[in-house]
Amino acid sequence: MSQDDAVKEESLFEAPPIAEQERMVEAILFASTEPVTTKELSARMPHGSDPAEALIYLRKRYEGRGVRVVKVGDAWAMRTAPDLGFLMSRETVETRKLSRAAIETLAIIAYHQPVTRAEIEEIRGVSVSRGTVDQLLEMEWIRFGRRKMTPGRPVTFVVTQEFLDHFGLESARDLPGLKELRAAGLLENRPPPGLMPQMGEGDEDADEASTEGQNELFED
Amino acid sequence: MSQDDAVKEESLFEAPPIAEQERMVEAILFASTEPVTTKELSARMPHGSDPAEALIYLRKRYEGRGVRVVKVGDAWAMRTAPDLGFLMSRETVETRKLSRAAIETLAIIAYHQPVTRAEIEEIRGVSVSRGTVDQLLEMEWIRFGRRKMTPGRPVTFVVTQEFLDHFGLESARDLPGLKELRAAGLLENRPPPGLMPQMGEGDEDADEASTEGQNELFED
Amino acid sequence: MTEDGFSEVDKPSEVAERLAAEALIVDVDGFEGPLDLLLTLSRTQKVDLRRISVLELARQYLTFVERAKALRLELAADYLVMAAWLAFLKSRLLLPPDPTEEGPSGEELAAHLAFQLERLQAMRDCAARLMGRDRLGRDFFARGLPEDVTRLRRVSYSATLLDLMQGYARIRTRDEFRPFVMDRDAIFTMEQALERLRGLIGFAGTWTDISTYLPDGFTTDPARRRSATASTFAASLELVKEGRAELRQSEVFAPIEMRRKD
Repeated sequence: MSQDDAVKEESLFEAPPIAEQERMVEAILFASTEPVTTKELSARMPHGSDPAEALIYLRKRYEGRGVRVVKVGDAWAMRTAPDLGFLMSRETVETRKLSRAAIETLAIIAYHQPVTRAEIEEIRGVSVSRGTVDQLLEMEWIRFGRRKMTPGRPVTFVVTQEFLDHFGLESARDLPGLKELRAAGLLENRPPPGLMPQMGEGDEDADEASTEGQNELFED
Repeated sequence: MSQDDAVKEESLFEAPPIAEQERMVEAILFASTEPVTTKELSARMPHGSDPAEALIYLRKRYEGRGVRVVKVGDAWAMRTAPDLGFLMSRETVETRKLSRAAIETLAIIAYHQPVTRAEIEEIRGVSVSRGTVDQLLEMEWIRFGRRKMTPGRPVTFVVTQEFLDHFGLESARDLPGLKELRAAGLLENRPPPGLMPQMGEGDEDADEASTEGQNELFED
Repeated sequence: MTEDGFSEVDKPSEVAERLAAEALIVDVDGFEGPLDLLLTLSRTQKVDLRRISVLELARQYLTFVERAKALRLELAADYLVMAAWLAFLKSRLLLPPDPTEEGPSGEELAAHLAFQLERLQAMRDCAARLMGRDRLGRDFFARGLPEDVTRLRRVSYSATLLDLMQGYARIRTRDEFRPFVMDRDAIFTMEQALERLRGLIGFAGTWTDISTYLPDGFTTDPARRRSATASTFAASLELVKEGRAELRQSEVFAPIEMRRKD
């Protein structure tokens, strides 16, 4: 505490008391439909504020209430409690029906991310149609991740904050069953022991190779 | 109280405890786009609920908080506390779509960085207006890079960390190549989302179609 | 007399199985590739996927393909590729291992197939669990009326990654026939590299990283560097071919080194 005070005295304006900071975080999160990062909170709150600490109090305060403070990736949001969903009018736009292929592709990206198209195809045993990836990108549930450091440097896909928000996940680590799958070795990228039919890849491979040549020309 | 009990016994299902009703009112007010009347609350809550009473508790709970329960005409709403209005100033940014010239210039910088103005013009085939570059500089999506070791030592442009953050990229190298764009369905003969079917787009379409044919030649 | 008339214990299930197989054939369009079909077939074994009999599965799949052929149904090529591979796997599993045979054993291949099926099933289960979660806009809700306190009006320009990529694609596909003048001065030809190396090789009696032979002005700019690296490498191969130099590389991606051969 005394150290905190010393820090505070150093700054020109004293940071508001933590209870006040809690009110501020509450107001900001409340007013926004989108999750707000702690960085953004810091930027909007008076100098010297500590939104992370305020969030601890705020989260506790809303425990068990009709509205909750939830973590979404590295951001925070207020959301109604799921058990009260039945009270809400369903005027909200029903999300587009996702095809089975899209749902599976989404799950594979979520559980295996960062994952390349070839890896998705290896797991599903069929080629991934353009429309599927396109749809998930447009919904902003997936985005491009870092390129793989494997030959061809293929792009990867990862899930987004919108994905986490939509499914009420704090982070991709909280995906249901993730630990069990990992323990069972089902998230490993086990290479086929030679001679396996390369399912769903077919001409895609040739494609990738030629892409690479182009990329090289483009990037620099 | 005894009268209340009598009322409850009359209804087939017992009304939820008042604390639960309070949660319900809280969730409904939070998620509603409009202020909600007690009549509407009654209609949405389980039979026998008393939203007026729940509102008294809820109002008290939010006293002095960053968010308040307020009466608007004969309806109820939740609003951020007026003294915290200064925190909301960032909420009022007006977003405008970046112009086509700016997007193209930005794309070229991202894919070809470090790149000089002359090179951008070479690629776009038209001169780049000062305004466009200034706008991108001001948005902090591009910045000056090293000077080129060519005659005249022209300045170059590169993209910034802000750019990467905005577009959800980890590095400029993760930008997809043309082949990958096509695989993701982004080079389809199809207007971008948000600019779906509109009248008077005939020309645009013809453009895209001829583009498509050229793609084939370009990529393979 | 059909054999269906005999035993009351086994036959019904067999009939059911056969009906199921018929249904599979009719529905072949409903499958998402051979792996999906294999997964569906494997369910008839009614065991944990980890204890599945791959041999039995291969038999089922091949029977399926045979029947489809008999019914003159057209199967996509990848179903036939899988059939051929399963026939190969079946023979490997049935015949005693040939010690001179290269490559993975039948058991290894079978284990990998079982792994693929288990993994696909696991992903399906995950997808179902994911979609079954409480979801934003269905089970829980965001603030319905985001507040904007009209104080500061700042104009912010936005663009999405899609805009950016579409913009780029637009330019690149429009311009492809135009020669890129700026690209040309970034090229160091193999002839130039060869000439340069021929002059320098006389001094290199010790192993030297060929990247140190890149000409001045071609080492910083990535495009120029790449061009010079490629041509220098090609030129070094040419020198080796001429018997004037030796090349070595300790491992993949390690520096390539060259020295004069006397």
